[in-house]
Amino acid sequence: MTRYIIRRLLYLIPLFLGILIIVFAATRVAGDPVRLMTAMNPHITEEARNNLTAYYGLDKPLWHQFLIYLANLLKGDLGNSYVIRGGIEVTSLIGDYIWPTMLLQIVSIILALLIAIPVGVISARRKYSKTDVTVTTTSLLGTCIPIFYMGIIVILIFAYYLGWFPAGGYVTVISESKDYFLGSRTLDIIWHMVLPVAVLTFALLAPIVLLIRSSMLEVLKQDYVLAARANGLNDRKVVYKHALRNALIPVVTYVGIYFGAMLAGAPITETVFNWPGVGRLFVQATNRLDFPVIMGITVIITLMTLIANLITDLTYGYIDPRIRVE
Amino acid sequence: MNKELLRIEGLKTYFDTWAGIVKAVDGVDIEVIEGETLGLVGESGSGKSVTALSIMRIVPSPGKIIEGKIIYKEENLLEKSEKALREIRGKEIAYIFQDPSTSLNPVLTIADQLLEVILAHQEISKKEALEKAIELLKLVEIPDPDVKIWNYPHQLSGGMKQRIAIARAIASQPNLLLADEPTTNLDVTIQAQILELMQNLRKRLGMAMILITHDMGVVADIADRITVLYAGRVCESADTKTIFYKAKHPYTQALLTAVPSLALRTDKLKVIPGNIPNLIEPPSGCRFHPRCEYAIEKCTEKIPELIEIEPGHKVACFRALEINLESPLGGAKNN
Amino acid sequence: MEVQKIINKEILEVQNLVKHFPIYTRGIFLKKQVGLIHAVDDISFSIKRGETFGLVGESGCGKTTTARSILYLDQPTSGKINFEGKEIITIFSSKNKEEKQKLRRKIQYVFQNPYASLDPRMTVADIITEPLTIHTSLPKKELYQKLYELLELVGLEPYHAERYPHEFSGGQRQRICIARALAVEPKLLIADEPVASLDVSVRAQILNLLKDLQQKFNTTYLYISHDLSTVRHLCNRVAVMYMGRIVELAETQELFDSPLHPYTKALLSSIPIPDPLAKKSRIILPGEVPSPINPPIGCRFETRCIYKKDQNCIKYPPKLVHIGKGHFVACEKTKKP
Amino acid sequence: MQKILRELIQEKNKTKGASQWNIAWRRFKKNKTALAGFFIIGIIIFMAAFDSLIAPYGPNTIPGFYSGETRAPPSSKYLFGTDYVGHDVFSQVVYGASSALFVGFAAALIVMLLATVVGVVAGFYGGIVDNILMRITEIFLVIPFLLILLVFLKVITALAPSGGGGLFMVTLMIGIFSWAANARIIRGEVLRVKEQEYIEAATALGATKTRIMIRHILPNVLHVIIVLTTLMIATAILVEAGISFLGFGDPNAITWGQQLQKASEAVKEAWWEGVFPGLFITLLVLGFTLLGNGLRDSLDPRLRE
Repeated sequence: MTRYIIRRLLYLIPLFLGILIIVFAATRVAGDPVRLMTAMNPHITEEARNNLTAYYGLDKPLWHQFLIYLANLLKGDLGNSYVIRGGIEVTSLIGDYIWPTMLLQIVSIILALLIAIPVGVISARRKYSKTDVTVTTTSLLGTCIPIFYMGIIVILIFAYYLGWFPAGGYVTVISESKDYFLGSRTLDIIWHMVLPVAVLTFALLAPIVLLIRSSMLEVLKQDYVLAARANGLNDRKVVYKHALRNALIPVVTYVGIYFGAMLAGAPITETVFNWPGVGRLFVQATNRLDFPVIMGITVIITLMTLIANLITDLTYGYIDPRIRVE
Repeated sequence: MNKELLRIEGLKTYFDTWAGIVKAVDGVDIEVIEGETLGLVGESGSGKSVTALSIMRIVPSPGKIIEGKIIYKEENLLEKSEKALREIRGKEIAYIFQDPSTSLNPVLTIADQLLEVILAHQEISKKEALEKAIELLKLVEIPDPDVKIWNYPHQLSGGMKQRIAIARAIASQPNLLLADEPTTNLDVTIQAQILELMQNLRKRLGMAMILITHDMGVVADIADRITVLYAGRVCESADTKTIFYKAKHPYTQALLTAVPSLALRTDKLKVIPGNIPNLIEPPSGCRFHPRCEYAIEKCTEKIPELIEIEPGHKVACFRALEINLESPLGGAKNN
Repeated sequence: MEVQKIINKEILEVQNLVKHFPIYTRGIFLKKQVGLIHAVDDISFSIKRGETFGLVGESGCGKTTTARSILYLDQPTSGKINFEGKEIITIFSSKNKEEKQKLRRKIQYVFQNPYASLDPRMTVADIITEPLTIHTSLPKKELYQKLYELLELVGLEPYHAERYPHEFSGGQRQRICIARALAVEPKLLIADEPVASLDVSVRAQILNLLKDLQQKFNTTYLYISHDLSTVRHLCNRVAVMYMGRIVELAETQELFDSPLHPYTKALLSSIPIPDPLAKKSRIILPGEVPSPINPPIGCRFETRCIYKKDQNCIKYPPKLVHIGKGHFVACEKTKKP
Repeated sequence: MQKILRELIQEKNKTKGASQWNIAWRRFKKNKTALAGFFIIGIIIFMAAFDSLIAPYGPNTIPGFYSGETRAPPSSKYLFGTDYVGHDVFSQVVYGASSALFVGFAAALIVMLLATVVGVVAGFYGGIVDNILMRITEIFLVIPFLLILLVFLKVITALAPSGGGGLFMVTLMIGIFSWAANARIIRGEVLRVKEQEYIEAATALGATKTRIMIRHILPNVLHVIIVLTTLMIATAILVEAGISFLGFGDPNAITWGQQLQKASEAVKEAWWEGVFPGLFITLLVLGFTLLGNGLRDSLDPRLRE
């Protein structure tokens, strides 16, 4: 098992490098970033431009710049922002913004799994019943509605018309007229989380439910399920012990992929709910061509995706003994 | 007279598929006497597996038992509640599937799969159950049972897996064992081992067994009585000797002659023309008539009833008494 | 005399054929080889023109690998295979397309599973004429004429030509496979368990068909099976394989009447006889076939042999020895007649 | 059990010369949800084809602006209301249809071309070619796809401030960055087909590699490619909407995503501005998803029951 983990970890290194190269290339497609940033500034002198270029180390050859970036990355240094707060270190900037993102994403994936598994199983067991039709229709819709549209509708209903939850933000800004929800900062954050978490959870949930359902339908036809029933085991055991574990095998891989997609989709979700996470920061940074921040966030999100993939792999090995032994 | 253990009357099990209703079992009558081995013989699509699954009431969807009676120890299993039936499954009647590599759960250890069955039917502690499981593995002659019990199915050979499946089936000493082609996927030398093991266990535990197979050699070897199925209906039912030496149904006869024999070498095999019938629109009348060389007008119109022509020998053929079928083994040997 | 000589000439000669499959584990960076599966280990036999040669054994004994090696579907590890006097491994591994195609045409294969060996998206007409379109340049009209001849030959109807494989039963599909194999009039037909997946009542149809066709075209058959009764029905000579080696080879009658190798004996006795009154003297072999990754060094059968074994059995692999009347055995105990 | 059933049914198909495509079509006709998807797509294609006839106002006219009816609620004059500058929302939705369809079809075309070439080549040749292609595929699979897309689009727009490469550039970028998952599925399918006995049979008959690829492998993976294409169209439409929503789309094109973006600033005051374009995105995506699922059920020979 340790060997397996080490192999998976080593395997991720070239993957990570490959992604890094593409991202780096993306930020340099247009050539010198300084020129891009200052294109709108008619007052800047050629000399000032050159000074800036040298300051950011952009006068060196591209591969050299990349190696410097890589070396700094290994030291945990992601460089400094071009624009935000007078060139703040990207690491500390991300440090401020990553927690809201993680909070939202991790709570949502856990909730999605907790709900999706029983719902998918029930739907499969009562194939073509009213419950099943409702579940599959809702899930299908869930995979088709753009997440930001869902967000807008939810805000419209629950924040503006019903007024139950705040329309966006992470925590109430305290002023004379406003205080934290029920006076507690934690509760206030949770109160703000309800709508974004609900939307994200639903968006993650929908495809997973459909997957579990179809995988479960396949497994329920297998001989070992029939054999378990023939041995007089009760339905709960047959379904949750014999069938579910096998049904989860093909699902696990997809959960990793969906989670990665959701993470990458953070700019959209966080923009809708005005959530102060790295996603929204990314949109702002991109609009201002703040390349160090762009690179930094991409690196962090890639790393999180890779970790999610690793967890997926390990879970896979845990569920399926045939993989474990090799 | 021996005591009857199981009686099936007019069982019909249909599958509602996208192509139409498949009449997999369409009026089957079978009985099993305590402690005997009944050979249930038929080709693919004859309904033999579906019959066995119907006995346990575990016909997978879209299959449904439409009508009939399954009387086990004087109680109709089809009228019992699901809960009452769970007490019978695995405890009174056990099932061995054809392919142990699909009937054992790939993600659970052998111990897991044996323990849950033992604990489902017996009020004993986990530790006792584990001892019992190892005992069972010894009974089915698995070497190093206390090591093998912690293995996963994929770590064992086909023969070993089938032994585990047998151990699981006999865990609660059932009265009736349904063995669905238990050796079809095994090599002949392993088949010989497993068949001998099953016979020994059956005698030792005093179980009755329904052995489902398409291999006339296997039933000749271990069955006391044989019921022959064709296209969801019973053709003939009698004790083993009678089936082999005095078969009255043309299909039974054809099954015996169509197989090349080790004992006698013929230049040409006798052929049953045509193919296995379609069970969505089965042939009218006797289902075998399109392939039967003795078929007459009547056979195409009416379905022949299963009639007892002599004590213990039932045949479903209008011409059973007129036509004279000769056993490929020679008719004289038996009496 | 001259004619006799040609008829008796050996069409296929397999000499010291070895096929090992490497097994890999994935290392941290590269895969590395951790062992070999000894699928076929030094076997030799020859097939005479016009005969049916049976290769018998249980699953994993190497009989299919032998056939696949002859067809070069698997590249043999070592050994020689002569077909009509030419060494075919060299031809197949060379770049000579023309020679290769000639060989492909002369040796045809019928697979075990007629459900898997027909392309589901092709019509029967396309399937049966495929070898003709590959190997000949017949005009369409003649192609169709040939197609209908072939359909009739294997007992199918002309209207079957436009149908797809999924519309046929197992027996009919195997007929299609046979028609495809016979389309280019092969010299050698390798039939790998052609009836194993068929129902009993259909099996006889196919076996008879194979027999009729052989008489008609004088094709040589290599018949591979685990089912001794069909082998007995069809074959002139039989070789019994166990764990990648031939343990016994003889004329069919001879082999069935007086088997010498303890494995052959056990194999024969294991077959259930469809006669409740038959005398049963069953030899039940202990244990299971050992792993082909670490086969026994000496006689492969040593671990399950019921004869009293000695050091020779354990240390040295027995040679296949001729003991008269074309009967060969590889066993220390039965070497001397 | 399933095998037995399959054999029981197989005899039923004795209708004359029914190819697998025929059977698929017959099954598709019976699939109500797939037909519903087909119907939705049909309506939206119709909308796009006759947009200038259907829309009461021109694409660049702002009727509400002059009459002071900006952000006016739905009425008989403005079916879906008007937006912040006075565009008729209904007309805008109608004109948005062709953008959505263009992005969907063109992106799917690019994606499937790349994915099919990579998948088939990797699966068919195996070995080192497969290894290299699959490592590249993995990079594209794990890469935070939306982030990269945004950066590329921004940089390209910054290079040419007059509107960048337009809708086509957006489409191209979506295509370049979303082929990986499909390539992997196609490769898997090619590998599965390659293992089939009929491929071996063709080799034994003497068929060349090209023949095996064209006559045997491609026809047997075609159904997967068709299904994936349909589902990819849905995905591409969703992605374009997301990009436009974040303001990285083509500012000169009329797209539903951009309408939503403008609307999201004032959902509270004018719900109609966003609700209708969003509804149409959902409908179109739903249409292609239903069609894709329906095609999968009717084309996959393994899914018979």
